[in-house]
Amino acid sequence: MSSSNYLSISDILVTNEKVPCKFLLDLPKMGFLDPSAAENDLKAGTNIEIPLWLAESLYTRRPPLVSVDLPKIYKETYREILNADACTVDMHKLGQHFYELGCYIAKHDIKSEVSATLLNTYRQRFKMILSATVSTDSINSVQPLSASERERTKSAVVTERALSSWLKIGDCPLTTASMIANHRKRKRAEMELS
Amino acid sequence: MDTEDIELSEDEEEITAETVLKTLQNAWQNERLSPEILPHHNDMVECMLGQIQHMERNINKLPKTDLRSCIHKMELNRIKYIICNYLKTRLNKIESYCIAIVNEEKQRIESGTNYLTPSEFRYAQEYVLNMENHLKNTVLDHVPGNMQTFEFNKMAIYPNYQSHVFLKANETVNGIVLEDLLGDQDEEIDLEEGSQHILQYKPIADLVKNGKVQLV
Amino acid sequence: MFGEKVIELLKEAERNRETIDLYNDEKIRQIIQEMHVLFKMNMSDANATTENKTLWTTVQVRHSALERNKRCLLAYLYNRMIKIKTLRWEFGSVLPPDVRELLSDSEYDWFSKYSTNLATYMRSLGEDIGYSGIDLTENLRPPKSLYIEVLCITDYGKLELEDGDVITLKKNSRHFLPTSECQTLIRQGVLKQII
Amino acid sequence: MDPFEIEFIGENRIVSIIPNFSHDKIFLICGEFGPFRAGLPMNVPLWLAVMLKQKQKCRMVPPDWMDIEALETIKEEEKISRFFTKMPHEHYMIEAKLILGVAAEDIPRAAEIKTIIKDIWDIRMSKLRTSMDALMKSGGSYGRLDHLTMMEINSVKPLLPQAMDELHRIKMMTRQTSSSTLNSSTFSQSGSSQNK
Repeated sequence: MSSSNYLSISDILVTNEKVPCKFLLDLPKMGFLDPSAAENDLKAGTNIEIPLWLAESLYTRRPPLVSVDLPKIYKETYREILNADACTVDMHKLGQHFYELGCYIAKHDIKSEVSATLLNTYRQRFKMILSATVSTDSINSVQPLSASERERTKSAVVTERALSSWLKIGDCPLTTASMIANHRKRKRAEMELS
Repeated sequence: MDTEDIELSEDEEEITAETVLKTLQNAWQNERLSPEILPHHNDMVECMLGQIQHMERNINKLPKTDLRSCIHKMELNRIKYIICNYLKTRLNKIESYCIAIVNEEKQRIESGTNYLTPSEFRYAQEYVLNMENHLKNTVLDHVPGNMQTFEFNKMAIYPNYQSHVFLKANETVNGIVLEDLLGDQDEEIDLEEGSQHILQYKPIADLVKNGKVQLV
Repeated sequence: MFGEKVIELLKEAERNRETIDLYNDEKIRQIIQEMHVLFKMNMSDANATTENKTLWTTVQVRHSALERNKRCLLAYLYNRMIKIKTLRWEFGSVLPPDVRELLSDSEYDWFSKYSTNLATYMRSLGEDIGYSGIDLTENLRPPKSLYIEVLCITDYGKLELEDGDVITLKKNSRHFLPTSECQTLIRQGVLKQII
Repeated sequence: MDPFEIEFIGENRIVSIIPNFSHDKIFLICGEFGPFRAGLPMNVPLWLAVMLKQKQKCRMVPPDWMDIEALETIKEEEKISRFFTKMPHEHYMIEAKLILGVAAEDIPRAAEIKTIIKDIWDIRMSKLRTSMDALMKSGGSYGRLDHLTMMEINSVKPLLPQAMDELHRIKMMTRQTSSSTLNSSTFSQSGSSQNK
């Protein structure tokens, strides 16, 4: 989970996720936001999914233009599943940005239970990731991970490998710089294709 | 190496050089492990560079195959590694947090508590300027009128003071307050000499700067 | 209309984190063009708000979209800047032509300025004590031994060592060299350390 | 930091060698060492010891702690104790790896010693994983880690501190007290600046 600064690409992608909204007022000339409507204006009462950044901008108007509903992974049914055993959930399919989006969406939960579910899920799945990094086979056996979980696992595996190669090798080898190596690799691949 | 040089380093510089090296190494370690940029240790870097220069001249007087020459060269390589890595780590932070660092540094310079060396500060200012120009040339000058400003406030990236770090206490420090976000029961802990902890950087930032703890 | 194009651009950048892609001049132009369209719509609707107050909200929504596009464009450029910085540290101040052509002119200009600023900084190191500067792109790994064995990956040509010896680096030739003098060539992929 | 950097730090540790040559004191920046007297034990930094050994200029003196009985005791204690026990020193694993790597013939029963040290390391590493999970469960914002060595601490980076950072971020952002958890710089939503 990277920081949510203005220039962060991952935060931009998180805030691009769609959330269900209900329009509370008419919005002239914005009919195109609803693919199923043919009218020019967007009518009060319309329920559609829009990107989070737009939803937030409409929600913070005074008075708010929309009410934001929770995406299904944060709703009661899923909260129960997650609280019972979060490790059984396919985050790749259901919550590519589960924690990050959850942080933004929590305030729209009237019961304010999302926060606890996020923390609980994080802790349960932390253990799963922890044991997955010890051996490479177990990474494939766990339920698919969310984007940030995959990042975390990847870097933990890098640490694990660095340590085990340190234990084996005496020398501290120098290698080709990574951008240089990757650009060569890409060039070779491109040449093979053409 | 001629005896005169040895006498000199023994009487006047030897003890200090050793201490300076140790301090520089700790500074390097802290710089590597702390989220924010720390006050510079330019005097120590320069002292070590002086030592290296002095030593290199002497090594050149020795036959190439002399055992001492190998040993000294190896030690110099070790010190050069620390210096390069230390300075590079600082440059990386300066680049990542350039806008925030330049702003904060301007205030620190006024109060005489600057963290950057003059060269680092020049580098940081030039870096921000180049970044601003590049973004203006490519995008900002071409977008609609009221969108063209380079918004320093939005563009500034800050180090994460809330990130968790590992530390070893060099001396006992009591009463570090750990904020409790969920309840309102803040916790207070003591750092006994030699003990090790993982906790947020923010409450111990000053202890890193005054040497009471070492990041590990 | 509401920033889909710019998101494609960022997704592409997110997928290729290890290399830098060709600067997408065409797409950037299209996005900026779209921003001008949105802006014009807003200007005319803003003038009409005196008759139709509800239009004011629409203006604000479009404004949010404009701000969002600006943020995305800046993030795209900024993240490329970071990669270009890495190019300077890895390839040095002269880029190979096939890498150079991935950058826009303005980016190449930024690269040169970055390079100059870095060189000025490195030259200033130790100048008070008569030092001629330090090259921070060297001494990258904790030193282990003074000499290492290396294998030459490409036909490089002659290399003059500090002690005046000249050696020829030919593909597949093996050499025993001072670590400090072959670090850069290893980083550039000319030599490979044999362990 | 990568393991080789921690090793670099550990290499400053002083160890004993028996040189096979004689030489006056050497004045290094990190201190003075010698005089070297062939056959007489003396102290040098670990990096220098390794270098001399590689040049076949010395024998290594086994460190006091590299002793089968002592290590067996440590291993048993480590197994029984819920906590991490105190190791012979901060860089035991680095010293073991380097000395047993270049000078196994100088250490009596080197192979057995290597095995025991590896056992101790493994026990501690698996304990470390259990403690990480426990730390996260207990709140995940603070932990005391006495007696862990720098190399061991390094092995949980960036996973553990990052996870703690992320728990903190979730707590911060979902705090109910603050009505606007959204940092204004995160979103682009300043419609009010229009037509100023």
